[in-house]
Amino acid sequence: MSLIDEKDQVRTEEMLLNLGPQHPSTHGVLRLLVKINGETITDVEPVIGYLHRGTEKLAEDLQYTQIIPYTDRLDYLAAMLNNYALCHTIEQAMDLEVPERAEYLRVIVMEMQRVASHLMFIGAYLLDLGAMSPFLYVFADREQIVQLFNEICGARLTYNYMRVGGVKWDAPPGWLEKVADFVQYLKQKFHMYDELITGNEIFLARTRGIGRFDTETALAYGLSGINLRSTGYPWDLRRKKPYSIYDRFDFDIPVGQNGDCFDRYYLHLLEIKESLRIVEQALKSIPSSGPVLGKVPKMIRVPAGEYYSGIEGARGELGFYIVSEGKDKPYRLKIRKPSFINLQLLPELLRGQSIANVIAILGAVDIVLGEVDA
Amino acid sequence: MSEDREHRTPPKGPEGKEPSVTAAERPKPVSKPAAASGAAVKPAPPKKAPPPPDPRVEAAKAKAEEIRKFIDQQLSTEAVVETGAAHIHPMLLIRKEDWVAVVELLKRSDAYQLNYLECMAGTDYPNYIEVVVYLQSTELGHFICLKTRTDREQAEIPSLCAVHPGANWEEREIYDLLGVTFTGHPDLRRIMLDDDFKGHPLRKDYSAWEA
Amino acid sequence: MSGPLIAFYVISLCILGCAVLMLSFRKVIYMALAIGGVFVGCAAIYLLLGAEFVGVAQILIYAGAITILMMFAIMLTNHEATEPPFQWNARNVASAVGCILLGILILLVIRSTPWPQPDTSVDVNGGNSNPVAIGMALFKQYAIPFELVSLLLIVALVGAVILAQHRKEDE
Amino acid sequence: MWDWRSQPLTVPSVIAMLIGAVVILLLALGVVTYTIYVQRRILGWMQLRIGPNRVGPLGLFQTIADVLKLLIKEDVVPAKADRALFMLAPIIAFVPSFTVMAVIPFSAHNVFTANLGIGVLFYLALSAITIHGVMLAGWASNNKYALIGGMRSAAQMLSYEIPLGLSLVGVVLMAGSLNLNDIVLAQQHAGLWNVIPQILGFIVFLIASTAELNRTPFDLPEAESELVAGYHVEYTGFRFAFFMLTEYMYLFAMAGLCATLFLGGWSGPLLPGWLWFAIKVFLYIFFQFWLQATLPRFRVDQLMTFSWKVLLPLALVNLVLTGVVKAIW
Repeated sequence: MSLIDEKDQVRTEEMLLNLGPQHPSTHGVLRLLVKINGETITDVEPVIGYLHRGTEKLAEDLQYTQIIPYTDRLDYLAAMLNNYALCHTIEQAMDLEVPERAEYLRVIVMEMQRVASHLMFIGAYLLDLGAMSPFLYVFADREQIVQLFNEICGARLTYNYMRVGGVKWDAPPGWLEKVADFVQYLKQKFHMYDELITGNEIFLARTRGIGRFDTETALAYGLSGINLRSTGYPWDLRRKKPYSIYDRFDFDIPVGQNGDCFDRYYLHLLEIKESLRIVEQALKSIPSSGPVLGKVPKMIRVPAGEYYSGIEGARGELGFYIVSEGKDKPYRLKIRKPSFINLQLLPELLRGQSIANVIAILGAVDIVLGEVDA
Repeated sequence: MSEDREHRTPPKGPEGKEPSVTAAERPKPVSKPAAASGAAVKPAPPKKAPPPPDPRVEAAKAKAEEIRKFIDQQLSTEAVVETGAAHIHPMLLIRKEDWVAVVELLKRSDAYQLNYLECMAGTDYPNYIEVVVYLQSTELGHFICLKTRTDREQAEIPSLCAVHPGANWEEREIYDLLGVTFTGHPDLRRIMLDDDFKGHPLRKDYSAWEA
Repeated sequence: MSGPLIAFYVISLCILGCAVLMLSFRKVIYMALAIGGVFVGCAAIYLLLGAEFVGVAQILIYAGAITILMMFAIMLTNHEATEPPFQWNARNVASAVGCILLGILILLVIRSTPWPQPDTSVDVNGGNSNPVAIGMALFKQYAIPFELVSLLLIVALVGAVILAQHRKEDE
Repeated sequence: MWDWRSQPLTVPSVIAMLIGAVVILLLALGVVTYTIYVQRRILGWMQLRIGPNRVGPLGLFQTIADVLKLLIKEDVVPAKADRALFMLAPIIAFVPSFTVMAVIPFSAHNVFTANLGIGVLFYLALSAITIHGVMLAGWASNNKYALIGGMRSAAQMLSYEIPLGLSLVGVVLMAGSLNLNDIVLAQQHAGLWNVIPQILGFIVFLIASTAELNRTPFDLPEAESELVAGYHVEYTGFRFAFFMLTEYMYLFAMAGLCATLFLGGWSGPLLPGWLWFAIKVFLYIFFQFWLQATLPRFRVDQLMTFSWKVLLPLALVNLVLTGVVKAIW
């Protein structure tokens, strides 16, 4: 028998916490309407669109080459990959041949971009979890990649480097050697990250078993990239639907075991390793000279029809769907935005969690708002 | 909106007829001449002599036919309106009423297991709005394109949320930007634009000045 | 006039002021703060009397823990609620009269009690420092009552835990 | 021993007390100013960057410039805030942090130190009052982040006060006194700093004091990635400076306490007492900055579990061990 009246339960006020759009750890302008009861989340509603620029609408009024700079602004941490995804779709549609050297240069910059993006994730994630130093360490390393990109295309963030049928510039003299040096440097640095972060008890306590989901959920929600692979499902488009020259390289697809935040963090680290492997191989076998831009018509006209092709972006499958009427501008351009689709699972992940886990889970989903809102 | 857009005449394909709305009923914006479809099947460039057909396209068409037979067997014979190829991938145009049933059938069927919604897009054509999904079988490797069409004025398509939860936000985005109502969607609200935004920007007759 | 006397009056005024404020505030959080002031003031009085240990314990437990607990309770509940404005009714009049009578009674008792004169020549702590003296008293002279009180507190604590557990299961 | 209670309240004695207080205040302010500077330089060094180096030689005047900036900034009180409490909270938080300085023995001659018989308890008791200020600041701001930050702070500081207090009891048992001067003298007499016999207590103290100071990895109350800035999110200008000052004042005081209780206070060979004290204080403060540069942050429930399930039993074990050893010896 209880001495306390059954009806007389502890009633705490349900509180509506508005996380964002200006909040340090929402990685941009994401707004989360979080309903909390005490410290437990009862419901979450992501509100997006603050950065919506109507890229898809704008593209309808632009010639194909003019769209490339717009893709820079999607996932601004991985602009090279965005560039490539668009060019790749157009090349597929037009059945264009890309010169060898251009393909190699593309793979090198894309994998370097993936490294830069993953480094950024690691830094930002650790900053979310309260560790400040890794953020500055990764910035120092990322800076070197950015500098290398600056040398090859003259921009630090919005590269606009890829062209339909190749790349804009050949590598300047000595650039490839610099990349090789950087790969060696980062390989050594890699151990530092591993030891500084992966073995940290507090970090493990905050990420192990947090924000778990299984492969089935991930596939049902259309997740891709590391979010899907963290559940142990080796779905990597570089292997599953090889594009460019990825079939020539030897690399592994690291997968997670538990589908938790720790796996997602660790996969980023492992993928950096694999990307460096690819870059190393590409540096070895790149033709020493040759054209970097294939024979393409002056005015790019995609034959009428509809085309979709996706590549393995830094955050998942990045795809472009183009409907063409055979003109120099697309009739409709749709972007398959990995961050946008990955973010859908967030309310499911957060429900029932403690408010303190919000940041750990949101950070590990790894979104870039420029892409989510497009 | 550029003048160029207003007066473009897309190539007319044999499949350009809108399935549920006759030509007389369809809306005609004053500045928009009658324009036909977005040419779902890749037609050969009209200027030159037709090059030899791409074997990949032929294979895709054959596979689409095969899938159609499968669907006809399992569901009604009218579910698939037409088949073809979207670039090099099999394409099936599904009747709106059977949209969810077909997607679900293909997801559950052992032969195809199209369990992964890879891309979902809506396109505004002059006579109709088309919603297209690219489905992937992560186990078997099939990759096909399914489409359905709806009237522009009363754009309404059954929601795929129950089959593919990942379609949720994509459908909201299409609703937001193209004005297609997805019946049975759990939470159909605008996602990118303000709740009180007027119009649907991705429609070809949208004008920022009129709104 | 010596320092302690001035301090005594100032502190007493503070305590009384805080107490009156506590009664007159309409917001619960202000009341909690005022009662915290009363606790700190009492601690100051203890310090003034040379009872350092008791004074600090007073701050640690009453001003520190108990007031904070009250604040927690206030913050976790609906803090917008305020008391209805004061009105004279029969009950209030009766309690006022009762309070005044009680005050007079206490005053009379205090006045009629022969208080021992403070004798500065005798060290009440027996030459030990303040906490040592308290320790001596607690663990030697009053060891058994002290243990009994501890036992009582433990029983209360365990009882509270059991009550809370019961409810959790019922839910 | 000078005891103010037995002194007549004359003008010179009052002035002497005031001067003493002001000198300590200035000393503490100076230490705080350069603690912040040192923190930024050390963090800069550890994080592969430079840190402040623009204002004055080596950036030595950076903190002063920052404080001046804070002083002339607009003082914003949110419209929906509880005005009176909002203004009162920084004062409630700051005053105890300065008051605890009274019992820290800075040097052998304990120039400005109140030779209080219950010094250890005095520190613990007064630092508890700061929690009021923090909590009220969070509540009065009428901001949800601030409220959660304030409540978290209060819960955290209350929870860690218990292991902190218990870890000190071992030292008190060793010295047989709560007086900080006596504790230093006892260590000097034994020829052994308490950190060796009380190593368990020292570890508990180190962790609990880090939590008590709201520093990494226990900086939950102001977790900028979750709560933006915690309880002081709505504070600007001078009021914000008060909170900053409180934080670093406690860092200094806690370092002083650590040095006194476990590292032999001002005692040490060759060098003058105050220098020894300064070195030990700096070691503690450096340790805190080192942690800040290295560790991520605990989650709030892990923090609580850690206090009650790990630190408290450890502190109790230490207490029992000390008692047993003391009884046998």
